[in-house]
Amino acid sequence: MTPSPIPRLEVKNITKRFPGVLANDNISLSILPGEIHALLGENGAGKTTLMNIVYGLVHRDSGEILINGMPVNIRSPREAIQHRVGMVHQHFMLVPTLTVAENVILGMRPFTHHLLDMREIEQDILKIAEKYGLQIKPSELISRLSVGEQQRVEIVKALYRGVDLLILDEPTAVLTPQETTELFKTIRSLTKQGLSIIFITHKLNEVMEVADRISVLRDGKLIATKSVQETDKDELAFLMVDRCISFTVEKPEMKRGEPVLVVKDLTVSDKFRTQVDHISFHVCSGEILGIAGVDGNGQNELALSLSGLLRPSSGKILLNGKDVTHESVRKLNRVGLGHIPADRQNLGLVMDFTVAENLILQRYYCSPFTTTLGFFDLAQIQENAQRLVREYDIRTRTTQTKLNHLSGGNQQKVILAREIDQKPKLLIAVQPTRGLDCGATEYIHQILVEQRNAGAAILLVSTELDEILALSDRICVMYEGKIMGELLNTGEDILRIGRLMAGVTDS
Amino acid sequence: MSEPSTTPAMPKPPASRLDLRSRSGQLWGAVRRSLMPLLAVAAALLVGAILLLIFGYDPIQAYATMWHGIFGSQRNISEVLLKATPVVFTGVAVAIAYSCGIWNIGAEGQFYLGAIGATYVGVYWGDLPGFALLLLVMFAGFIGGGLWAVIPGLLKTWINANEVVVTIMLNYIALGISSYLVTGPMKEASGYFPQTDMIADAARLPRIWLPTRLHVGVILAVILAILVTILLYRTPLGFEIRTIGSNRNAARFAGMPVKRTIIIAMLLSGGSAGLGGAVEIAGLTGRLFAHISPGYGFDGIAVSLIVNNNPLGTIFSGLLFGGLRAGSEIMQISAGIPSVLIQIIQGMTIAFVIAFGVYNILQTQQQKI
Amino acid sequence: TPKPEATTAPPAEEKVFKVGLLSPGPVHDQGWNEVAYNSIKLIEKEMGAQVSYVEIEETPSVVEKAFRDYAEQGYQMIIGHSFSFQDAAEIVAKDYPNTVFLTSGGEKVGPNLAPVVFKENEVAYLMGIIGAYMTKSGKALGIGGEEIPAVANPQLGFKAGFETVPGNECTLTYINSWEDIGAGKEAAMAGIAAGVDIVVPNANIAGQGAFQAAQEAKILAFGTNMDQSSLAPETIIASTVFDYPQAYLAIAKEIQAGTFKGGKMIGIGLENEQAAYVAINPFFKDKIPAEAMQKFEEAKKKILAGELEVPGKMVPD
Amino acid sequence: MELIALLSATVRMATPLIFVAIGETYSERAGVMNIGLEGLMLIGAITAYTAVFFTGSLFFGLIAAMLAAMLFGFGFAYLAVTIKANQIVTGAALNMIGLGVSGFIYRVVFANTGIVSAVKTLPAIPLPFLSEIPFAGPILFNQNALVYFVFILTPITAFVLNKTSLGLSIRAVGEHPRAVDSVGLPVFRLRYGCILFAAALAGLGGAYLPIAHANQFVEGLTAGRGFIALTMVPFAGWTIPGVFLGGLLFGAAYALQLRLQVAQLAIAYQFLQTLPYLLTLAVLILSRNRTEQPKALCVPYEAG
Ligand SMILES: Nc1ncnc2c1ncn2[C@@H]1O[C@H](COP(=O)(O)OP(=O)(O)OP(=O)(O)O)[C@@H](O)[C@H]1O
Ligand SMILES: Nc1ncnc2c1ncn2[C@@H]1O[C@H](COP(=O)(O)OP(=O)(O)OP(=O)(O)O)[C@@H](O)[C@H]1O
Ligand SMILES: [Mg+2]
Ligand SMILES: [Mg+2]
Repeated sequence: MTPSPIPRLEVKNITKRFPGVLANDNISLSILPGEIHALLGENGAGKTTLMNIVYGLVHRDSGEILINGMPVNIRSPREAIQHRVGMVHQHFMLVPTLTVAENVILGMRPFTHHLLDMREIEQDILKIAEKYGLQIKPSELISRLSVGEQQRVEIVKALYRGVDLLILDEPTAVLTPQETTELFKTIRSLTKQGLSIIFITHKLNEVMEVADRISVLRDGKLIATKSVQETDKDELAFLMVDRCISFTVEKPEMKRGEPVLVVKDLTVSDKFRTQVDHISFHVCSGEILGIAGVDGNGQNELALSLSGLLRPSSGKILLNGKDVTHESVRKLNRVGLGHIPADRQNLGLVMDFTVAENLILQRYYCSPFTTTLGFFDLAQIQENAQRLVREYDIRTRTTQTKLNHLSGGNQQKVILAREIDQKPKLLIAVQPTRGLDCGATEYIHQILVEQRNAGAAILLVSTELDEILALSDRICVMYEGKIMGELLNTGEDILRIGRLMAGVTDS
Repeated sequence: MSEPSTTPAMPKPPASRLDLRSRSGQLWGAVRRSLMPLLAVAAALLVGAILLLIFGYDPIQAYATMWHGIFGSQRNISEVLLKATPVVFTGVAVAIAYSCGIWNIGAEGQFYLGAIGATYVGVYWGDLPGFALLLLVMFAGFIGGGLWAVIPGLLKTWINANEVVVTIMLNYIALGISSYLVTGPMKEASGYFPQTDMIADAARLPRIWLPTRLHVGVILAVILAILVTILLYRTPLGFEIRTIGSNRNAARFAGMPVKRTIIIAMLLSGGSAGLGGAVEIAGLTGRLFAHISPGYGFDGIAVSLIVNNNPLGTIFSGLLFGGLRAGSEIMQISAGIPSVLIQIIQGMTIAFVIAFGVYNILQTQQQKI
Repeated sequence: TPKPEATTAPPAEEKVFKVGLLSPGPVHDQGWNEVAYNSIKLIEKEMGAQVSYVEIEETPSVVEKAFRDYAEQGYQMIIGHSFSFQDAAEIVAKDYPNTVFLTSGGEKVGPNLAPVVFKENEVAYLMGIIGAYMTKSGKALGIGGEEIPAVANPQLGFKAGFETVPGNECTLTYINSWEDIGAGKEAAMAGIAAGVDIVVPNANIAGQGAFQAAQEAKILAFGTNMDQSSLAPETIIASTVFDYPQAYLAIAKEIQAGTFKGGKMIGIGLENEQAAYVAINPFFKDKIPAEAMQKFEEAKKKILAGELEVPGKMVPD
Repeated sequence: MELIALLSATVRMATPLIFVAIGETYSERAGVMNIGLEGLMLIGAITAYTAVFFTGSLFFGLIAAMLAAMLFGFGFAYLAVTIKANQIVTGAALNMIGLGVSGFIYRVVFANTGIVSAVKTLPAIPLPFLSEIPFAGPILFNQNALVYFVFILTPITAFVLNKTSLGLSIRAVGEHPRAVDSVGLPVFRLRYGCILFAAALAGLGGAYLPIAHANQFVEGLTAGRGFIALTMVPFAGWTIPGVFLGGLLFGAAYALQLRLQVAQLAIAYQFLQTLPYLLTLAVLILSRNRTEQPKALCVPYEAG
């Protein structure tokens, strides 16, 4: 054995406790120079916490951090940056009211120097972005970008700073397959120059494709560190959740019923552009219609307008044969529309409400939650919460825990439990498994299929081609607000779908 | 584990036991939360004592006087309660609006409009039969203050006009209206003084602790705080208000009538402050003057925020304010301490209370931004 | 019936004459409240009395407690320094027959309750006559803090006196504050820009802003409530003086001697030359036209004889 | 002439408001609302008055006013930023303390010793040539140094906020402090800095009253100007040019209502007095500016 080189990063016996949760339990780990080290684990396993500790955003209770063999005491991101550690965060650290360029250079220049010559800075940023094949518009406001675009900005932001160790916390969760491929190219070229990468993901395919070594966390403990050659997907999944995971979804033959949702010539536009452009389609009961497409092509606006949150500028929406184009959110909900929104923290949940409160967010005024006298029946609310927590395996300390103490995956499960428990006739699911671990993903896929089998109509919007192919009965591909093509899912048209997603028509 | 291995299992004790534990935790938290303000007051008094010493006053005598002024007799206790009453009304007003995500800096103006409405009914409709008149006086106070607060509510929902600006401007306008009325159309019949006539006797709130002048308004304040707590935490409307206050987008997503709820919340908020104004008129002064409030609306902001906008808590912070104010007067009268020095001590008390209190609350709920 | 409460002063102290003051604003405001403060200070000096004051927000509801706090501690004389304190004084006075309650302004009376009211309008009328002959533009401006009797009544008097010369015009502005010197100054400057050459501020210290403006613009001014000449010696022609300290000292002596009789308004006017008069600034003694002084004296006689009724009357005959 | 008098009154009334509002804009952009501006102004006013009274130096008076206000601003910052106390209550306490401290100093040093007197004031400095420009000259170029300073300060502070990396950091820290923290910028220091800057300007705005506008101190002479300045900030959509115009608008309305009172219209004077507030409301309603407040305004930052 050759003497192993000095690790770029070494953490020793890191422990971190949050009120009621042991997020990191005596974790020791080392990252070598030039290595791509994947960090795996269920939602809430403690990955983000560990990385936040390394980056100085969270303070450890005990343990040690060494960088290039030297013990360091990182108490703030400033110190992490000084040690050439960079991090792309799971939840974006971007200021929505500033432009891309302003976000990228934030904190880069000393206060005293440099009036900001934005044009020059934007040129610089474009150069870096192009070098790594990342498409961004430096002068655009962050608030006008899709999540995918924002993710790219985060990566550019880290690269622009120059780093030896780059932490990527679920960077691919919101990237398209093409973008992911690009990102991997970028990562590899970076490691060639000696850069180390820590890469957090829930997608085992990606791990097998790009990682050198893999560490698995479970319930805050380090379970194992393996090199990619000595392991496989099944073993990793087993290490993560302590049970077997099936990667394919059991899907019985479709029993298609009446059309539940009919969309005719729907257009949605704002001052700046037309996001949904004369779209027509329908979804029948007992069917999953997948809407594929690269993020930012109008899928979000489509979903929002279908659920009454965005006013269509023209066209018709029929639900169960009735015109509901201008119905209120409440009315739509009452006639059987469920919606799992893409932006869960901002739309779907009230982060400083409890789990129990979030679970009645739509039905709070109905029996049994509200009695005939007009007061809440706390026992019923509590019982409802306990039942859903149990049925949907929401990992929370109590039903009275506030949502912002839950991990991302469990937050998603709260929405899912709430929406599905209302037995919707039409379920709009936008990116339902974004950021979820493979166990939870499997679980949500199962539930979506169960709903379909039970006769619900499901509109699945996803940028994950795998997900679309695994679940959909029919597939529509959206590009720049239009539906480029529609096909039955035989599982064999991947190339054609890819072409449509890129805006290339069949002819 | 007994569950089949295909469904993910999580070892956990029965939820009810967990909840129970958390409830006792909450109780302990509540105890600590109420202890901290006491500690804070003690700390402020200590610093105040040093100040008093520096400027040549005897702190022991000063505080003994203050203690006496607050607890020394039936009447002193009743006066503390009386001083607490209006700020509980305005504190509840601030708390309701805050729950709905709106900064109501306008409780002062709403208090005035409530006082005006109550006086109008009490003076000009004085012939109505007894209890009906009293009810109508209170109702007029509620509506006066409520409608005044609906203005910022409407501007907020229609054109998203910043409520801080609107409510502060409306305070000044309310003062102008009050001054106009007592020097003009509602000036007393004899025409001498800038004040209205006395409201009818039947419109006065009954006294509840003779011989003191404590009136039933203090009970109304407590009832209001309790009702609003129930409203906010036990009813669908309260749930809507709180959801909008926490995340307006989520409220829309959940199909809540956002605009309507904001307006209702403002009506209730301003109504509470206006009721305070009506109680002040019907319970104490009996008529309207140009300056009917020494800043109760502004005190209400602190009263509400000190207890984290918990309507029930305003009873306690209201008492703190009442005690401070009553103590302030008696310290001037009996110990000759100038009001400005007492003001410094009061300001510091609030600063200490908030510093201690919030520190404690943050320990229990670390919030991510 | 109210029970006397536990806190009675020890017997030794009962011989001390105690005077309390309820001041509706800071006692060092160089105006209304300071006058009251000077009153109790004078009583302290002249009679060796024990005096105390409390500054309370100008809100009637809190006044009753302060009255009671003093009465409870055996104070023999309590001054409530605002007309708006009279309701509370009336209530409390009934419970403490051995204490005399006085309000500065007001109309409510009782055996141990009386308002002290200066006939401000009459004195201001005389000052208005002087102004009528000193103005060149024929325009004067009153600047009031707020519309209360102590501002509105003398203003009416001044206006009547000023307008005895045909063509003269006197207007009134309110600045809604007793402290805002800047506003007082701006109000005066607004008048000056409109051609006013005499300003009469009646707004406590905020009025000093008006004197400052008058000085800067080299126009004239009148002082109110006390001799303010020293504030702008070459600008202030004269001031109305209402000597509350002397008035309250006299009352205090009566109370101590046991000769005080309540039951009526204590009106103080020109007949009491020491207490209510126009103080002419020596600098202007020679500059006031003789005709003005002649009219001044004539009017004074008529008022004293009851032949001339000045607007803004507060005290019934 | 009338119009010139009106406009120069406007500038005089607006100057302290603009100072205070510029500072508060920085503070709120950094995520901290300080409703204690009134208290800070009073501290500035009494300090300037005392310093000028005893040293006779106006310059020293202004510096002292800023330093004293910053001292109290530091206390506010400690509570609001470090201790994470609720900003609104802390500001309310600051108002009480400011009123108390200024009144106490005034009584101990002046009223009780009987040495109350007028102090010297900032002289008007006519700028050569410029002040002779017809119409605009006397309004803009025959004012005291603080008025000129406000005209200089407005573009400078606007520039710093919008075009420099310091300004960028300030704007970011009020929107998303965690993002600012994550790029290694000192969130607390940025907030402290902005609060202290705002306090200094509030001190200056307060000092303007006794040594530039009038020549006296009195308890409570700010008469609510701190609150008006506070409303100017959201009114202006958190922009510097906005608060400048807002201050002028308010000053103009105030100066106008005084003139309307003198003109003896058949309208109750109380309605004229509310003109500045009504006008502010009207402009707020009619203007298209619906800027959202900084996201993290009033939210204390909790480092991991
Ligand atoms: N600020 C906090 N306060 C309290 N608990 C926290 C906090 N941050 C994280 N936790 C808890 O710590 C545990 C680990 O969370 P962490 O975010 O590290 O998980 P993760 O592995 O990144 O999960 P995911 O895959 O969902 O992102 C979770 O139980 C979470 O609820
Ligand atoms: N994020 C926000 N910030 C500020 N104001 C908002 C925000 N979101 C909504 N509003 C205001 O609240 C209003 C609520 O909008 P919306 O039209 O969805 O209400 P609604 O739920 O349909 O109520 P209704 O059914 O009574 O019309 C908006 O018009 C806007 O004025
Ligand atoms: Mg994570
Ligand atoms: Mg609607």
